Amino acid sequence: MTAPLDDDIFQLVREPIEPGTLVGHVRAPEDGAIVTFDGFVRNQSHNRRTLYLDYEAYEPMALAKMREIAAQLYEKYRIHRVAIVHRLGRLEIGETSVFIAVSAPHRAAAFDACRFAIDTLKRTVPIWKKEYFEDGAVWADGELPPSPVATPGAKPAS
Amino acid sequence: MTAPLDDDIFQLVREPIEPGTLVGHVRAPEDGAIVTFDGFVRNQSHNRRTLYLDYEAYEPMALAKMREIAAQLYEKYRIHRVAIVHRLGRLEIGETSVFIAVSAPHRAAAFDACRFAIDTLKRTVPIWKKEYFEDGAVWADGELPPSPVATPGAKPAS
Amino acid sequence: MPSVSQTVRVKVLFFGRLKDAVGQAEESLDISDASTIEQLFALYVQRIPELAKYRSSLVASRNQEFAAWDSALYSGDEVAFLPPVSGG
Amino acid sequence: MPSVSQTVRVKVLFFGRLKDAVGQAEESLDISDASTIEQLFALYVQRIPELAKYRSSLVASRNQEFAAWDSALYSGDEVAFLPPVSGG
Repeated sequence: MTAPLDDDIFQLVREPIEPGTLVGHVRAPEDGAIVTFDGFVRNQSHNRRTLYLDYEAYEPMALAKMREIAAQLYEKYRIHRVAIVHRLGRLEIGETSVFIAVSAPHRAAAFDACRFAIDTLKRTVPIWKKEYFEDGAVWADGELPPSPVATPGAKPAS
Repeated sequence: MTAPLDDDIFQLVREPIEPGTLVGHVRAPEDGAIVTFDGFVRNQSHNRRTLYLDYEAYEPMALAKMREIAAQLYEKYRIHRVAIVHRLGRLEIGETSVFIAVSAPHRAAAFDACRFAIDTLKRTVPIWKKEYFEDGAVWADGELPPSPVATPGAKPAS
Repeated sequence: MPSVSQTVRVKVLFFGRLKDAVGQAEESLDISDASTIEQLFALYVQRIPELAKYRSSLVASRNQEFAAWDSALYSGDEVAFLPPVSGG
Repeated sequence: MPSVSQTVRVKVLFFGRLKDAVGQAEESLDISDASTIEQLFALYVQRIPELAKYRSSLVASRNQEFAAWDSALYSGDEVAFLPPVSGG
């Protein structure tokens, strides 16, 4: 399936995420299913009470990686549209940090694609989360993105 | 995990479904993930242009089966809350016929449970859809629920 | 006293294409006590022969729970004949 | 003319715990042309020895694409050192 990335939404935002707007954007009469993933701030982490979180991103690379995820979705699944939005800055308990919506003619593709999107985002999109507790703050343990081992074409011909 | 079915939502409605209200209901500070499935009326079926649909249900049994699905979810997955709502009556193109929201501490359980819920609903909940086309109407092909083969305790002892 | 077959009243529901074929959504019917669901359906086939063609694509319920066709019916039972479901 | 190692300017970015350790988010730095990302990181370890402990948990990017540590750097390149990501 070709990738209508121009109709998709990839955003890093500093204001509250509005799921309704995003779902409305991916929704079309030729679809029949939308699956969404809403990730939001839990009130505890490893049994410590969380006060709030602070997210930062390598913004241009993060947006590029979000587009790459969508391109993979179109290659792998028969979907119609995608919206991927991540919030940055300070987030309070219960606030949405990431929202993904995928529309498709049929539900299996929508489920598979939405899940692939969030799983891949968590491994490859350069975003970091600092967790603030009553007795201090720590950068959350995360996942190391796959690192290239060779450098094809890294050196110039001359 | 015990089943807090009393905090869950199981509804058959004749007015438009409002996803925001349902998502808000399943959302809690101890969660981190909500997965939703939104099934809505496609503009075509088997390459015929659909005008609208009409849904009917065996209502008390349908509600009981929706509760049974939730009970299965709590047995199988570590989830927090569930909302399952199906609309009945006439639905126009693009309108939501079924909406399911599942909250959980972690995303894998939310995805698995939401998908299990809609897959099971489509096999076991007594709801029927009549499709109206320009040249007539047909009851949609559906899935035959699993039929019991024995009748344990069907006859009285006397 | 003579031995007679006792009759009981059950409620019968039809849905989807079956409702269209029968021409009504529900009725109350007197049947012999402990008739099976299969026997009840046969009464309807006698009345409306075209119903026979639906038999293999139906499941039955008794008191809002899926039930085997050899389930016996008693006074006050609610029976429904359910075509393949197409919700969602 | 004497053969000298040409220097080029690159932009270096730090994120997350590495940004805290370095004490800044980015800087421009002059390095020998065609230095590798590994050599660039070694310069920072010389300046801030505690950075050495992060090396095994970092990936690097060059011009906003993940890059091998032996990638060579040229004038104008943007390099970033990325701790394990924790978005979502």
